[in-house]
Amino acid sequence: MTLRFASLVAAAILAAAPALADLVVPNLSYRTGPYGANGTQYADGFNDYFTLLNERDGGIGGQKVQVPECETAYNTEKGVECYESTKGTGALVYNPLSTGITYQLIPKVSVDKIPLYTPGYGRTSAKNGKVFEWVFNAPANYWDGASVIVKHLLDLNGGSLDGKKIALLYHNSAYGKEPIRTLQELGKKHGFTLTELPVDAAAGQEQKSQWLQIRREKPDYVIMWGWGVMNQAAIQEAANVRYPMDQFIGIWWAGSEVDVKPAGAAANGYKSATFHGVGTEYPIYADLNKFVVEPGKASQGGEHVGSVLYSRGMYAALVIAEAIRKAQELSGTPTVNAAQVRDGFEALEITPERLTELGLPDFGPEITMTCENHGGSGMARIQQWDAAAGKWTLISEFTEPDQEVLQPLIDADSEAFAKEAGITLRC
Amino acid sequence: MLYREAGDFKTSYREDSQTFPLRLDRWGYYATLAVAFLVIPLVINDYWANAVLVPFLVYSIAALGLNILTGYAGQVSLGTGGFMAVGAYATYKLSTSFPDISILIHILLAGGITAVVGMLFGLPSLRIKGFYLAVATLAAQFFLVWLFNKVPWFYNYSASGQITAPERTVLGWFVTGPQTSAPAKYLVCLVFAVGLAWIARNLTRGTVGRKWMAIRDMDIAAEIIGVNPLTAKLTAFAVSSFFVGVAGALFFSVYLGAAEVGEAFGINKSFLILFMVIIGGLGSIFGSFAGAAFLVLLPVLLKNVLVGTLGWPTDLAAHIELMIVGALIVVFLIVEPHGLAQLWRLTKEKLRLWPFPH
Amino acid sequence: MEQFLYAAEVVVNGLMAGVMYALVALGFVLIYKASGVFNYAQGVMALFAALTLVGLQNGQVPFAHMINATFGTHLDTFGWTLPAIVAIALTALVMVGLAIAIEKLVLKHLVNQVPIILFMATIGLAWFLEGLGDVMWGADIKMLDVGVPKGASEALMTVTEQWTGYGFYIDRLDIWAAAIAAMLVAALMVFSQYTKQGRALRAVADDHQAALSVGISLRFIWVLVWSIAGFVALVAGIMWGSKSGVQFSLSLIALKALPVLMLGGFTSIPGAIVGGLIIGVGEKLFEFYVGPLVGGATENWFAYVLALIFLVFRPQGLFGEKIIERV
Amino acid sequence: MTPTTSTAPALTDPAATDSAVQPHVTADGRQIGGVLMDMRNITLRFGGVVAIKDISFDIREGEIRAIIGPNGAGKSSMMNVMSGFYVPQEGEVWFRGQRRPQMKPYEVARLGIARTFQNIALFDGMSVLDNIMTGRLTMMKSSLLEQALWWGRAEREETWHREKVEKIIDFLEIQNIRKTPVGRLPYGLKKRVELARALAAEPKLLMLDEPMAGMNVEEKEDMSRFILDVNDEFGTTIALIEHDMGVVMDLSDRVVVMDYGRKIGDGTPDQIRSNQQVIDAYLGVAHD
Repeated sequence: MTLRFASLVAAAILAAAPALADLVVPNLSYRTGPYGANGTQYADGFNDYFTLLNERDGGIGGQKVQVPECETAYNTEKGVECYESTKGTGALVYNPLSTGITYQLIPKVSVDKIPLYTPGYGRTSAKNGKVFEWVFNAPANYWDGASVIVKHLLDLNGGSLDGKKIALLYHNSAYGKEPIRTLQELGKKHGFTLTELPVDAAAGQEQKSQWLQIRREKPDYVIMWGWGVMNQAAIQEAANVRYPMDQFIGIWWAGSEVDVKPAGAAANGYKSATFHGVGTEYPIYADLNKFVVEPGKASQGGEHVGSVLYSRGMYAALVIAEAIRKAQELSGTPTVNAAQVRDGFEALEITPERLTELGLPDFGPEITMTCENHGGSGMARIQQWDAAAGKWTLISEFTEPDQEVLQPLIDADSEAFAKEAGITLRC
Repeated sequence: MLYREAGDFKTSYREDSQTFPLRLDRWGYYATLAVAFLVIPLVINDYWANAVLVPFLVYSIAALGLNILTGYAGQVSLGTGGFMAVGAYATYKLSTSFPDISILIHILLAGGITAVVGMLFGLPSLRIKGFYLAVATLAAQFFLVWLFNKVPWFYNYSASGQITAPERTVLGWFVTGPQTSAPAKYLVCLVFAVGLAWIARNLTRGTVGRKWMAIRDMDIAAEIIGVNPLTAKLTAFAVSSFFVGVAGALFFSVYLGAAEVGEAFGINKSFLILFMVIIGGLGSIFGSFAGAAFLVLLPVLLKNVLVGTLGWPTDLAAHIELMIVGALIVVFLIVEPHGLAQLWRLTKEKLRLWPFPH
Repeated sequence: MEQFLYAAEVVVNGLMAGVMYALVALGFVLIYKASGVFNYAQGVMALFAALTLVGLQNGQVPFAHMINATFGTHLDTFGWTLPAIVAIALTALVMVGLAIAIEKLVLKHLVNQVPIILFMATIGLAWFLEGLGDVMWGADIKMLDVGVPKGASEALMTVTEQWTGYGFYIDRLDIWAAAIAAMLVAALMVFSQYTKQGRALRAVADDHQAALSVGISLRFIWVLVWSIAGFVALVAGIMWGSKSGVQFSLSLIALKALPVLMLGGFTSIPGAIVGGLIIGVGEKLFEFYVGPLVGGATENWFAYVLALIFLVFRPQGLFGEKIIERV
Repeated sequence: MTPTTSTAPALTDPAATDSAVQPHVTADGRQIGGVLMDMRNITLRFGGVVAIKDISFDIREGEIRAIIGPNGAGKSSMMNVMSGFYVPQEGEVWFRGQRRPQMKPYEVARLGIARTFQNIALFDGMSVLDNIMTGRLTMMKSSLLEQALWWGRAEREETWHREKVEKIIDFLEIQNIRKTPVGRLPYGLKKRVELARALAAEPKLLMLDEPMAGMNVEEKEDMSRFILDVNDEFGTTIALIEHDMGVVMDLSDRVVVMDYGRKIGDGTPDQIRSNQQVIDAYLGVAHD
């Protein structure tokens, strides 16, 4: 009996593998758990873009794309399980939408030789292609985000932040701690002081102490590095203590509709960084409606189409699709493998013209990746919440981050990793 | 009569107190070990190692540790996640500070460090009992996680606070780091799991095990017949934490390879391992393994059935999976509160009578 | 003076946070007192209640996602919305139904089990309810609005500004929570003092055996007490849900209630309240004054350490009597 | 009576030579020696309630000493004082010629005092054998490491003590339930296992708290026989609390009678039978 059970277990576990398709891009998503509300929208956008390519163009280069979805619940162990269960199916690239899982996968993908694409999250110093051969994080990373936010503040203050007080309200985790060093460096350069206010990840909804502190110290600006319930609670508390919303700026993970809506009208004026456009006013949505939403093929009914996180998922899919296209071009075969997709990423160029062609004019910054640079230009822009209209408006153009400050930090961090892991530099 | 004890006579007390008094059990045990050591390493692949067997073995060690504390010594702890973090961070610090010393020694040392920390947090158990103690151990859980998150020394001042296991070899084979092969990962964990299970068995059948169980069953009476509750409880905390620390070390260095304290060693880990112990059977070594197997395999199994076979959306499947696991736990507790180990024992008793039920 | 005012503001806000913790702890105490079950699912019950409330209010179709996935339909809402009060009443009924189901399906079969088994069963229950809530109502973040005001209290700020020159900040939601918690406790007192069921409840809490021998039905008591705890969960769910939306994290408030229970004792209602206040003030003061020195985010563990230190010196808790051990 | 000012615990007992009962041999040939335990002016209070008031008595080596009295007389409290579980507010406990300083119960056990309990205090989750083996815990010397590796002393010790325990198992005729979990045993057998556990400690003084409570006549007879045999074969000194006057009078050499926390009688069974205060107390209780 035990044997029969064991074989049943074995059979069921092996049943996980989907039929071998030509192009497989697994979607390690999370629709449950503490960040499920955020993960769902992103996963929908990711799925829908590939559905659009399949339905409209018959895939990429004539090859259909399969997007097997695997639920990670933002949990590293489940992430590993998802990775292991999908990597044997010919997976071409991974995008786990979790900094924790990314750290987990970075060593694994370099051995398994599968590229990892982490736009706007993950390990910032992976931008250095000399060290991180298999990881790509264009168009922007956390430090770019921090720098662009500071640049925006500089713009508002006539180019000087001297003597200003800035508070950083952050998710007390690897993700939240990422910008601290950069902001400290920028503080040295521009003369602002930085107050760090961590918020515990497990109890994100209780931020009374932090906001009493903000109320007392009256920082000129509050920058937020939050995710999940922490964002809603912070914006709510900011409204409660009457912190001026337009002096409150989040990173792109703290700038979606779900973050601001619970606070209602009080959230009006809240800003966040972003590295892509938002809303359904792009030409692509005509196709998306025609080929995906109306035929009922949209992921989970298409209720999030056009939202910030949906757009971001779609954008990630777009970059991946372009990388695959590039790989097909380079290798001369439509059935590319993971290593060829890596080459595609490294030679990837997404010009404004190309974006317009794809139906998303001015949606994202220009991306050019090279052997050394896996992170693109790092350009990002600022958006602001209009509570009355219930939508985000872009209030700045794509801005270049302060590479003068960032590049040494990236070099230092990645080289330290290279030394620790015994990696010889490429390029 | 496939399973019997008749005719299996013991002629010395030494033989009588061995681990598997019945010949049939002994054979089954040796056969299992032979398969585990000789057959599985030849057929194992990355998926089976990383998604099933390595987590199973690591969780088994943690469950063994918690079972010593909760099942044998009767002290309920919800600090397991925090103690695993101690093991993980100790290994990280040791292996990056002394790269020339074998990682296996670091893992054992990490267990030792965890034992000391465990004893420290075990001190309140002398005054606080029952659920109050369980809740008190949460202080350890939250404090330790906070500490590892907050003090940069623990993560070598890296920008994000993530720790990544350096590559280390044993006898020329990679055992940590990305180059590690599936059989190597599996075998390292297996050696630790079997070795620690053997130690757990030795401890629980002898003097200190009796002290623990005496404290568990009736602490006042135990004290009056000569058990020093301080040393008994603290040795339980120390030994338990040693196991949990080793589990944390393996969890980080061999299984995941990178970890972030709040995510990998949060409160959910503590609950998960307590579940393993209770579903497997309190006070049973076999039960620790059974409970770990159950809770590692069940979600994977359910996910594959619901998503892979039935084709449900992943989120729905994940929710239903949660419901099924929750419901199964309740059903288990109703049907057999003493866990899988007891179920196994009852099955054997039935087999012993089979095919003559009377 | 200014420093003192800041401190006073932190203390007042700590008290308010404490009320919110006490609200969750109260549910634990009720169940533990009457049935000896340490109900870990209390936090998830609050989440479940809040989800149900929002779902009913907005006329959501329960299990819509599952039905759609299975039958390819496109169900979403019934197209009506309910007034808050009706939705609250209906949710309370659902919680009673839940209590009956829990008694019938779980507790009945676990009579006479050791406490830890019952505790584990409630964790299983918590997982089940968490999954059920999501399957029934969807996992997205929901806004809960039953008319509880939020935001800083203007009046208070002006008044304190006039008196002290420093405008105190208190969230109106917190004031409401305190008032509602007070009413809830008062209602529970009245119920347990002046109704037959309430007296039966107290009898069981005092002495299980004796109560049974005079013919009080334990099963009835269990349904009753779980219903009341369900109602308390609903109130806690409304208050916490109004604060930051209804979503998964709501279930984590159970973790905030545990140190309160340690401090106040598992069986004492005044203990839960006073314990909640002490924890609220303690952790806010600590985070405010010591937090910045040690890197902040101390609230999570400080409450536990505070409770732990307290218990080491006073194992019987705040209101317990000294324990005499017997053999 | 004022409590004696504390003297160095190592002094020899001045009372040892002064007693009506000199070392002697009883009619049935047992050896009664000097004073083993001497309770002097013990007073124990719980809050305001006085459980024991100024009681003194002694126990001699080799004898069977009973403490009797109606319910609530303070017998069990007295036994708890003797075993170190309660610390009296006043008075001294002398053991083997030395004043016993304030000790933890487990330290008292190591002096050679073992006991059974009125409401059986066995370890329900363990087998009969393991329960009895716990009686020998104080004699186990192997280190944690030796035990972990089941090597060296650990294994030798286990076998050696197992042999000792098997003798007790034989003596109390419980061979057939050796491996049974204690929780499954009937009441009478549990009492016997508890006795076995106490005996396994090879105590100098064995204290039995109502060893025959709740037993039927047959079981009582068995238990009486075991008590006498223990005393006879191992020469163990026995102090027992009993409710049932009849049994006590047959078993014991000397009897202390307590009522409402006071000592109202002390002497041989014959002396007690004719003690008017004792008769009143018992009759009073009978009419209660």
